[in-house]
Amino acid sequence: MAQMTYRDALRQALREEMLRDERVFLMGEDIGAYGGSYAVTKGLLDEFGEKRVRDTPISETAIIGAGVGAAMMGLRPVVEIMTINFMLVALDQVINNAAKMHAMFGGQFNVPMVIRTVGGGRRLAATHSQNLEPLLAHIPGLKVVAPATPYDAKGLLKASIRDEDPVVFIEHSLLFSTKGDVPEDDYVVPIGVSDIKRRGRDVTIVAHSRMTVEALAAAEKLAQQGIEAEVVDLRTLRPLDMGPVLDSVARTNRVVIAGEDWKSFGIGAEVAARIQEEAFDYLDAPVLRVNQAEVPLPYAANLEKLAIPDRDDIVKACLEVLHIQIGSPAAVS
Amino acid sequence: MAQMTYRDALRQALREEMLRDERVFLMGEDIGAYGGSYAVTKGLLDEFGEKRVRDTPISETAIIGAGVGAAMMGLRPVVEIMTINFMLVALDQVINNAAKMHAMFGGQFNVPMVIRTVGGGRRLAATHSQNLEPLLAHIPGLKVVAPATPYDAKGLLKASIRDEDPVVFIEHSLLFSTKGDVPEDDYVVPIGVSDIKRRGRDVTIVAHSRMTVEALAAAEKLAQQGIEAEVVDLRTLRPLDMGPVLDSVARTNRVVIAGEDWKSFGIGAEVAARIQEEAFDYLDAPVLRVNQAEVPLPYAANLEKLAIPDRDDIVKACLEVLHIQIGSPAAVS
Amino acid sequence: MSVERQERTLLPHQKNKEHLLDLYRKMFLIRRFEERAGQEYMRGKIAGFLHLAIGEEAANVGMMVPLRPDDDVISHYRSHGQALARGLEPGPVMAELFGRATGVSKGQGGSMHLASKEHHFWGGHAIVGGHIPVAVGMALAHQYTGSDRVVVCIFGDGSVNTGAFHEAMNLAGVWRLPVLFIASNNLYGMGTAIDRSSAVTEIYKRAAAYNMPGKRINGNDVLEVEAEVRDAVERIRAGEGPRLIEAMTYRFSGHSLADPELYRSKEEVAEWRARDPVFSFRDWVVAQGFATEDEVSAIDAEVEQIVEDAVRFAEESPEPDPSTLYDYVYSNP
Amino acid sequence: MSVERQERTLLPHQKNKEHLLDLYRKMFLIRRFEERAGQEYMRGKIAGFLHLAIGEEAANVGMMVPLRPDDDVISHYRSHGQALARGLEPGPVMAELFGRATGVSKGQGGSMHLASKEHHFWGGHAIVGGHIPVAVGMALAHQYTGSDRVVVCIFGDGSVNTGAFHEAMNLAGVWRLPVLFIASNNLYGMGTAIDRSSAVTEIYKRAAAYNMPGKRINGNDVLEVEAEVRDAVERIRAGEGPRLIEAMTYRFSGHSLADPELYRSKEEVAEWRARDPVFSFRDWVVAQGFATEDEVSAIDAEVEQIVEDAVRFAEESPEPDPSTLYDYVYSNP
Ligand SMILES: Cc1ncc(C[n+]2csc(CCOP(=O)(O)OP(=O)(O)O)c2C)c(N)n1
Ligand SMILES: Cc1ncc(C[n+]2csc(CCOP(=O)(O)OP(=O)(O)O)c2C)c(N)n1
Ligand SMILES: [Mg+2]
Ligand SMILES: [Mg+2]
Repeated sequence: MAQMTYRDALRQALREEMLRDERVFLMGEDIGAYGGSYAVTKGLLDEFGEKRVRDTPISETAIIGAGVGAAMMGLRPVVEIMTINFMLVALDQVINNAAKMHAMFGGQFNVPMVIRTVGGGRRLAATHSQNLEPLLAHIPGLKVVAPATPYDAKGLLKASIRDEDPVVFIEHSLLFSTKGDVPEDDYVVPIGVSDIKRRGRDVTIVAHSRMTVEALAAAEKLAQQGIEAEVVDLRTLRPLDMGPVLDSVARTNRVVIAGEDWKSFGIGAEVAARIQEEAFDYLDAPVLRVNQAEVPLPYAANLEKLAIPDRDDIVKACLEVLHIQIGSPAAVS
Repeated sequence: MAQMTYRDALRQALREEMLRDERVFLMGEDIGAYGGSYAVTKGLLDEFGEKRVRDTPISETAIIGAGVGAAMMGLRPVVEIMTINFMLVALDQVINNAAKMHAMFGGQFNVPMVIRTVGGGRRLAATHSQNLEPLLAHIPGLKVVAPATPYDAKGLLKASIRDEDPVVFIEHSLLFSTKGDVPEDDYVVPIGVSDIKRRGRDVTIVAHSRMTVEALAAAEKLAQQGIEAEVVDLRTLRPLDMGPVLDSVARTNRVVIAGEDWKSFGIGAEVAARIQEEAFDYLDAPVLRVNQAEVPLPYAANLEKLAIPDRDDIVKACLEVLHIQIGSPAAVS
Repeated sequence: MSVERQERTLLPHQKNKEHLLDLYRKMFLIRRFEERAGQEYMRGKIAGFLHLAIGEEAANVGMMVPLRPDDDVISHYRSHGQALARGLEPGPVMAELFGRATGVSKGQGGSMHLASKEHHFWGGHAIVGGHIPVAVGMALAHQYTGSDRVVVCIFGDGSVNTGAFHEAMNLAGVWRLPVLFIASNNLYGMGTAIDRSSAVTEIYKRAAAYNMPGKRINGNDVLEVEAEVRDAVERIRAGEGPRLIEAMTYRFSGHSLADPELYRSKEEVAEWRARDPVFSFRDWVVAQGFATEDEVSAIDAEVEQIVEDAVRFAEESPEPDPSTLYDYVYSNP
Repeated sequence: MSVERQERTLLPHQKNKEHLLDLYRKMFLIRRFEERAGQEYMRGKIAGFLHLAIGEEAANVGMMVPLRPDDDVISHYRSHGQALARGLEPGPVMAELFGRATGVSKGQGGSMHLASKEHHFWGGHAIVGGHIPVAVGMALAHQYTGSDRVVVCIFGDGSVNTGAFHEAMNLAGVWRLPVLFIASNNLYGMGTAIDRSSAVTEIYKRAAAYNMPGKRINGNDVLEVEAEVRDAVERIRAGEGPRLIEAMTYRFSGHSLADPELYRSKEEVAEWRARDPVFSFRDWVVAQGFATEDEVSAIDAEVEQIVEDAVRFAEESPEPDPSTLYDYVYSNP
């Protein structure tokens, strides 16, 4: 299997789907002549031409709306919104059009469209650093995907492009250059299936997107103390697959949920609520959450670092659910 | 004390604040010549004139943005967005401007503005019937208020207008004609304080906005079976005041959360997550949630009724957390 | 502002009796249908908002008759007339208003969300301006696939101040897409007269900002509308790019049946009613000798029966089966 | 597209040596400041996006000098030059770029979010188009309070296709607000040339859609910009309503320091650089005998020192205190 970056895996998914299906086309700001602001679409304009790789004006509402209309006519638009922050100017098109078009007219037509976007900026200050997936995950009619690894990125993007419903596909700016094994052949990772990324018996860490990477790093650190953490990567936020989470909780009885979004009304709130609803008797401690500080993210390096959760914060929370004093020798059987 | 409708209480709050402070003005679609789509602003154009009661074009982005700018200059705009569904076209102004203006420039200026809007339509189908408060409650920098009674509506609106920060003030279309006691004199209900609306020892029902009314009705029904439910009205969703909720849970040990929003990633998720975090040892049963069915709301009367939660659904959930078989005689000490 | 019927040369087929009677039949069908819908609303059979277009029949019929069956129409929520003129059956349209399973949108959408894929009628949309970008995407699909289908996108005068209008018009202009924009200018958006909401009240002039031709026409003259729309659609089909038509008209009815109509005088309405586009056309057809009074009276009777049948069909149709509540959320769940 | 320096009559004070040297000093300060900022970015002292406006100094200085201290400026993220021309101190501006506590925005905002309430400079805003409605609200406040302050709102050519631009322009037009809109047309929005994003490439023509005068000027001639902006601001102050100026200019630097610049040729950049607005003005001042080469050289040296001092100030300033992380979320929490 080839080692490949998350960025290249995404590009490969786009390219393969464009080769497979003439109806697939790309549309977004600076995806063509500029080469893509995160270089995901680099080279695709040269290969596929202006008809299928379309630079647009700075008009997110028109871009997403046009994607909806083209999808209704049977095309398979893959629309890029440069970062998730800019989706706020066009959330009406996502929530009131893309998500409702199928149901509101009694199932007569559908919107097989993908909205690719990027969360998690750094050193860009408050408006450019958000992780707004909770706003999208709340909406019936949408599917919301947030892969953490190159393998999942490629497989989930292909699944999203082939899906008959609107999918918001959330990438992460800090993952683009991370590497992992990616098969050269055609495969899909199904939407709506959480994935156990690491086995462990002592505590369950639930995460998505970049925090999965931090969770795995936290698990390594915990292993040095003899604590075996299980890491569940949600991968899809809507529909939320709680199966692997609940299985894991039944075995570990202790849970930490990590997210780069804000804690209040964030992704972890739903996961925690469901765990206590469905695995109440298995819990030996409250489910804890590790999230970004609830502030508009500051630009200053030290404040930003303080605000964003990392592996150490996850380790700390794990020790807390395990009732282990930080610094004291690990005592988990 | 006068009996007054929620609508009249809101109007009285607007009127009193306009009389008190020249900087307060209203701006929104059809609030003037038309009389307000829910008649809240009726008569205010005649009393205060076009300068202070401003009809606008259908331009939610410009309306909210203009409110932000006017507030930065020291005015106290009260902006009306006809229903919360239409805020989606302008969420950028709410989240990227109103909520961030103070922090992002190091506290140099602030945005003392109120965005009044209305949730919970009926027989208006999917795009016109949403309860999107979870999208707003997630955002640091915003305050989010959702009163259930005429008393709270007046007191909280006055507090919101006097607040130095941007407040999203969410009314409910089905509450406008409900009545309650409202003092004639000047009073405020502080933002960020939950309120116990009914005392009870057996089970805690947490609710906000119209579901508080349903929760109180459910409590009456439960009382007929000898079950005393305590009803906590959150009133403010951000900042969330968990104090009264946790107090109540410590006494009842059982909780149901009711919301008209969708369950997944809704308001109740956060409340449930916090309860298990902070009152884990007090819980005798999982916290249950009662919410709208996770569908774009259909127009048809029977489907809509099926989808929207009511007092009976709350009663059912209460019996469930009390482990009482429906139909069996109540058995709570 | 006033719109006068102008003397104009008739197209050859506009002297054809069958054609003229067809236009009259369609206009009168819409008139009676809407009057009856208003009555059923008062009887509580129809709920939510009901936006009638009584007074706008000439515009609505004139813009539909020149289209090919495979051209695509998308409109705003005031679209009963366009739907009927496009050929949707009165029974299923009325059933939709009633929220019945036999409705064109299976009772999911109601009055504001009529659609029929079979008739290439892509909805009735209720977020002002929100469907205009969708229309652009539909046109993009036709350009992409090399089809010569034309998209007709209808909206009100109030919609032109939304960001969605602007972004969509510009995108259509840059990409030279096959779409005809029709602004139905009935002088008011809800209670706001156009000169209170638009810096430039001649909507057709805005076309210049998007490098497309714009033209104002008398929307109350069905023959003029037909001729102008035919010409525009032919030019667009021939590859001349997008265009904007502003059809001047007037709604006799309130904005919706909840409108207290405080914003305009009874005299103004009476003046427009005196030049009723349906009956003045009827009179003209008879006066010009294209048909006898008996012939048009026969049509009237026929239409009355069709509308009564539609009401009966709606009334006798079942509500959607409760088991279908979740059927349309996703097209593949 | 090309912009030629045109022969024009000078305003009386534009023959004043002190004034001309002041203009030059400001332009050269900006040039050196930005060059040094670029170096510090490469050294890793500045992070995130750094958008330089090298090449746009004439426009930025020319539009600031005619303003009264209490007029209000609001701009987009490419605003170092405007901030310096407006009188913000180079040290605190550089410190903001470094993310230090002494920065104009206390290190919360970074390069894209410079503001100084004291200088009536209301930010640097990074959501394209998002600040334009805010400017309208600021102007509304001035009209409301009867103040004769004028708001100047600056944005790029790419911003004119956003919905926010359109809604804001229309609102300013309907309400005749005291705001001068200045489009800095540097021919590209990121990598997208204006003719690929705008159906009409003459931005000033769009003013007609909002019932306000629009004018294209040579943004690379500081004297022309000064004269035109002075005239416009005087007319607005006199109550003539809003206006739009399109200042033609060019950025020599990439969109940000991350830009691979694939979308334009080296020759095109070289051609513009040959007509450098700073040095051609310097040459002109000397050639016309307004100052000697020694005099301008002295300014150069002085500016070099100011910039070095600014860098040292930034470098030596502390990061924000970690305890301030939550200090700016709310103005009254
Ligand atoms: C984005 C948005 N804002 C506000 C509304 C509420 N609203 C519904 S119809 C309407 C007036 C629209 O007027 P116009 O476009 O002229 O159409 P008409 O009703 O006259 O046919 C308004 C403000 C809405 N549906 N969507
Ligand atoms: C709503 C939104 N969409 C996209 C972006 C990303 N973006 C930042 S700058 C820019 C180009 C803006 O070009 P222009 O307005 O011409 O200003 P310039 O950079 O040339 O000064 C884009 C697309 C953004 N910040 N906001
Ligand atoms: Mg109208
Ligand atoms: Mg530009």
